Amino acid sequence: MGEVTYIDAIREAQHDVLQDDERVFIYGQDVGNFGGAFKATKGLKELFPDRVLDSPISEDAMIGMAVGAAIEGMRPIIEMQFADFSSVAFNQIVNQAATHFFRTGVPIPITVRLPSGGTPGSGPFHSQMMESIYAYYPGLVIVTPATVADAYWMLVDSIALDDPVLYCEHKFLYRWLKADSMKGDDRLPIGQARIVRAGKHATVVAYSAMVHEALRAADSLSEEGWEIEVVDLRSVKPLDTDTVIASVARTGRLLAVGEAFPWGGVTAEVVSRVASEGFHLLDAPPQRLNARDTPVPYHPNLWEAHRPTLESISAAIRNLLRL
Amino acid sequence: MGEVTYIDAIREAQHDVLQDDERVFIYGQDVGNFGGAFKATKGLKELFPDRVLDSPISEDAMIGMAVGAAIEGMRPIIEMQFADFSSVAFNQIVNQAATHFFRTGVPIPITVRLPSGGTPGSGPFHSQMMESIYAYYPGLVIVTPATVADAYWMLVDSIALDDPVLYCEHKFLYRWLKADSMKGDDRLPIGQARIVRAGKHATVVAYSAMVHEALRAADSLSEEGWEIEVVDLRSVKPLDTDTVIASVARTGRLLAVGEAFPWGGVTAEVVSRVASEGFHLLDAPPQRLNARDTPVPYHPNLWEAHRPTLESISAAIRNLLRL
Amino acid sequence: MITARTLESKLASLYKAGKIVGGVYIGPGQEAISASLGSCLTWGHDVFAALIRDQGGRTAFGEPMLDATRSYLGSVKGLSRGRDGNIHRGDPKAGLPAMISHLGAMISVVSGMLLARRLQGKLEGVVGAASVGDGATSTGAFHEGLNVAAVEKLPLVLLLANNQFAYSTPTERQFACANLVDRAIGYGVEGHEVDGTDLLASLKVISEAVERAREGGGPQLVVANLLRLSGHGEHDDASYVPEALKNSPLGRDCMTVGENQLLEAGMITTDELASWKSEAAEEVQAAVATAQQEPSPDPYQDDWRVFSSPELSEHH
Amino acid sequence: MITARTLESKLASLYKAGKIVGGVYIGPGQEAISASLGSCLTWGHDVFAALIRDQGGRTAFGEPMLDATRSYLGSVKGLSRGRDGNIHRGDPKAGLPAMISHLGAMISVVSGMLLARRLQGKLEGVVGAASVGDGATSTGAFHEGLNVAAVEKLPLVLLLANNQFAYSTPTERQFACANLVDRAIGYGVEGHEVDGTDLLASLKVISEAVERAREGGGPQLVVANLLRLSGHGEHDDASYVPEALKNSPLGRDCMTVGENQLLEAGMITTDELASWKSEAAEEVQAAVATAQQEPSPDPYQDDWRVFSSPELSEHH
Ligand SMILES: Cc1ncc(C[n+]2csc(CCOP(=O)(O)OP(=O)(O)O)c2C)c(N)n1
Ligand SMILES: Cc1ncc(C[n+]2csc(CCOP(=O)(O)OP(=O)(O)O)c2C)c(N)n1
Ligand SMILES: [Mg+2]
Ligand SMILES: [Mg+2]
Repeated sequence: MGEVTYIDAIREAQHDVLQDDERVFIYGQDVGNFGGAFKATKGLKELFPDRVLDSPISEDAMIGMAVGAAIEGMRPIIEMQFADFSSVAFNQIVNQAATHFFRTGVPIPITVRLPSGGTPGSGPFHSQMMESIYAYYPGLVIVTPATVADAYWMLVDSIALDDPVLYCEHKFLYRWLKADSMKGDDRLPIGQARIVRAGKHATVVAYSAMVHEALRAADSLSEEGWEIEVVDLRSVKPLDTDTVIASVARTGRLLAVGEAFPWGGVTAEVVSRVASEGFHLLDAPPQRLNARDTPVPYHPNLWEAHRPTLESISAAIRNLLRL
Repeated sequence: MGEVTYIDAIREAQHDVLQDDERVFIYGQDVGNFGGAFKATKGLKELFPDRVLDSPISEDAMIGMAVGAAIEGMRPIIEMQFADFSSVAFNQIVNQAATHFFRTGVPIPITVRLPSGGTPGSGPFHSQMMESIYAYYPGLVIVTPATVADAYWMLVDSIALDDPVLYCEHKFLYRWLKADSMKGDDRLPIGQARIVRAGKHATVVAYSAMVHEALRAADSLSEEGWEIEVVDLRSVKPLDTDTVIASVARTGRLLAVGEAFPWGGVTAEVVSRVASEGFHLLDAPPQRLNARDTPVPYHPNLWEAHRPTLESISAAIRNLLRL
Repeated sequence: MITARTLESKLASLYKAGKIVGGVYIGPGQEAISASLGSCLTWGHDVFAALIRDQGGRTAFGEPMLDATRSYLGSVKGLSRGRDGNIHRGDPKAGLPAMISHLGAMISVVSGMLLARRLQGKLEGVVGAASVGDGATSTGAFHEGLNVAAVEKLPLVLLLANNQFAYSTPTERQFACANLVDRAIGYGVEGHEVDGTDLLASLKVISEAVERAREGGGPQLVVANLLRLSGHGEHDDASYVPEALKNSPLGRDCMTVGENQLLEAGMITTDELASWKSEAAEEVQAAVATAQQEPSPDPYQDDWRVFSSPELSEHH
Repeated sequence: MITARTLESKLASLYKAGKIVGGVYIGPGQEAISASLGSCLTWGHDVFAALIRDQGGRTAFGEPMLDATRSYLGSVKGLSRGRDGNIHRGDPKAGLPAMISHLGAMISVVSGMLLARRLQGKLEGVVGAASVGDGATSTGAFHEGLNVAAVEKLPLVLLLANNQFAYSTPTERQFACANLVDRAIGYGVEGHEVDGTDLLASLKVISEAVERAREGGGPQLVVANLLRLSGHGEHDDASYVPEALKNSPLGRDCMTVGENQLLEAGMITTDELASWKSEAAEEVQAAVATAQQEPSPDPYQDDWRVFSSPELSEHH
């Protein structure tokens, strides 16, 4: 692995878009000279002083402002300090931004960056995955990049899109995930899933940080001769059912893995689409693996037992192969 | 049908619980002398002047207050004027109330009444179904009564429960649904589904107002000789998978119907549980029917085409029977 | 404001006759303040987030009357093609954002529109106005929206109609301060108070506030005291409003007060007034008739598109 | 406050040594106001929603020190058994609610606790206190929570530490009013202002506010001016804080100021002070040692129960 990190890509994408498009600006807590809680906007205020603005701790107003600015033709990027805090902007996201085009015909090109997901010692309010909550509401695009190049291109593409996007960036990947190049060589449009590992015995559908856990599980099973196909959804809305079903057609078996709470959400949507539309392709009952149905615990011992890991994914795949 | 309405049952349950339990109080906008926007608290302020309190238009604080009062041993009922407005209380519901017992061991016995669902001419912000949004979060009980007696008993039981409950009452049923008696003769605990019509050719799982549309569809199909089993989930969290799977074991076919947006949510959870746990019982791909993936439209012409109805459910069942 | 009163009376009787799709929310008693505000703003140049009782302001701002009747009567030619209705209509690109129901939520939207103009170098001489009621002041969105506007020193005029009730809830269950205008200092914005039943006073105070915002004075909070002279909506008989309040100065009808003021000051004659009223009646009649003849939305014709980008549509 | 400072210094060095589970957020510079508030409240009788920089207040209120060290060091014996950590710990039944991270959200919880006491006839002589920072004042939850308390005239004391920064954000990007205490009038609550670096002044103003609330004066807003003398958390070097501010009167360390005040007034001797400090050091050492010896949470032992009612558990 190289030296370009996932968060470098997020910073760079914002830099490049600010550079290329005068309509873009960034609004969020501590995004200015401080460069953001995770340094995703580091140095941008110096380069674009008028277009990188510190906001008060007012998430509801931050989204309202973004919608207003978008009506006037701007393309705001809103940084939530943590995805979890978007809960106080929920109304403006799902009722104001998401419905606007349908109600008025005027599109709302805003990108809300949600630092998502668990890291050890972060606890119930700094670890949440919120993609499923927002995907429920009509009118929102939900992207969940899992690679450095996707982090770059999907942010660029999100900002270019005329519709509101929730860009779910995984905090665990920020500095842990590295690549040789920022832009990779496999740019795909939003809405298209990627087969990140080919296989023939089972399909594991994952997204965000779970893609890497799934890949590790597939690696470890390959030592036993199992060839596991891994699909990275990349965006959970739109959800690329075609790629998933094509994969299941090859493998006959499906495990959907998510780091999120187990009721509803991405894995339920994936499994139920495959069950409805690809039923006859299935050689075994489709399975799901999610985090536990409790708040995300603080202590690393509990945290590791809360979300799917290499071990639990491997066990779930083994079980699926036996079904 | 008799003369006791669904909303009578909601009012009466609150009356009886206020009478029996000094720890109960009601807090909400216009719930006092006015008796609530839908008259669900009519006359209660006169009877219990200290325990029926008008709140400011502060949904976030309303839930925060309820949590605080619950910590001190009270059992508050919060009336949201419309379910849709709970979006501004989202944080207090999912992060404060839902997590409290897990974090502290102190239970939060609050009941939040959510006047839910569509009626003609109500539009995008007075028609939402929010059960799936809340069911995603750990720690919340979500009930969706579909009958007069369930409206009564499930409200009584919700208030008696030591955990936070979102009581999703359907506005369309308020005055449309009538029964001979308030309390019926088939009281079931929260968490248990009910088979409201027995059949053998297919199972339709529904909840809330859709139970009645499903029953009408089953009636109309019975004229063609089809015997359709209809399951009323009654609560969507906990979700009674056992009853659903037992029904599918009898019929071999499943259609899950919801009035909610189509991504994720109750129908995805139902279909994916049945696909995972009851795969070999299925004789055909399990199907879903939801509202459209747009905001709920205002005009009755559009509204009727947005949610499932007798016609679209019947068509979906016919399709399922052919699969 | 005559037009607004005439239109709304017509809508109310259409509602009683069962001719309206959905509810009807009207603003009798608030025409003076609303129209004063609307008349200070220029369509296509300024911004006005009209709320529930702003027919006066909408008309004065320049909203075509057909937009109103189409919305209430369910014409597919309405601004939202039947997807939303009544007071939720808007024409955002003309400076009239389409409100969502959640109270307080439009304030930050207006602020965002103003911020955009600043970033685009087009803020000079522009004002953004938003209406709220006494009840809406209790929302977190009100607070965040006004505070953010103050921090950015945006030309926002917040017209707060203290009409004594939020639905059935009287002000003493809504806030505990002596006077809502006392909130201004806490946000660092300029505060104004006016008797909202008094047309000339309203016009004076509101136009001054708009001027102050226009010339760079930052956000202006205008508190207008009056009484809602209707139910919350036409389904509500407002029997909870005490007689004493109706008979107090707050309960005066700004229309009557205004007419008398203009007549006494010799600014209009009785004849002119009468002809304005009959013109308004004709205009309303025509707009209602047009909207009534137009087709309703057809679910098979509607494209049901929720995304602007066509490539995002799924087929599931 | 000596204990708090000693404990927090220890926690900060444990953090640097990598011995802490999660982050460390400390309150140097805020011990005077926090401890003043805590010392006016009675454990098991009053309510105190401590926030991010309230070790001083927690200790003075009566929170056992082991609760703190267990929380930071990840002992399973901590109040939340490792399910949450650091400043999120609480003992709600003793009057110390467990905070969620979302700023402003605890104010209405405290109000609800007080409302319950009123309904139970047990409010007499009770006070509920909540801490917030300058940044938290921009949240909708702050506004709704304070307003509701004012409407209910609850005995809430809101201690607002204006420590000049919210993380890196200076106050001019947070609010536009001249003085946050000017917000009091807009809520109809009593406002107080104090130099938070001055121990004796803090004790006086805060205890008066608590008294006013206790005797039925309704909500009290106390604004304390001071400077955060640490980073936002121990991961933050706070290099954005200007030197001039550090050297201004706001930048004084309340501990030094307080010690001098007490010494000068002859209320303590240097010897007493020294022995307090060494007692505190011993107590901290013992609490750290105990917590460090205790087991960490074990996922196989934890019951993972999210519902209090056992019948609600599903097995999926
Ligand atoms: C957040 C939110 N909660 C509740 C409602 C329901 N509601 C609509 S109008 C209204 C009363 C508004 O009162 P006020 O702001 O004083 O305006 P007025 O009707 O008096 O003009 C209420 C409670 C809402 N629209 N939004
Ligand atoms: C609603 C919300 N948004 C963002 C955050 C992230 N956050 C945690 S503390 C903090 C700064 C708080 O500043 P202030 O209220 O002044 O308290 P201080 O840290 O200065 O004591 C921020 C932005 C949060 N906790 N809650
Ligand atoms: Mg009002
Ligand atoms: Mg601060």
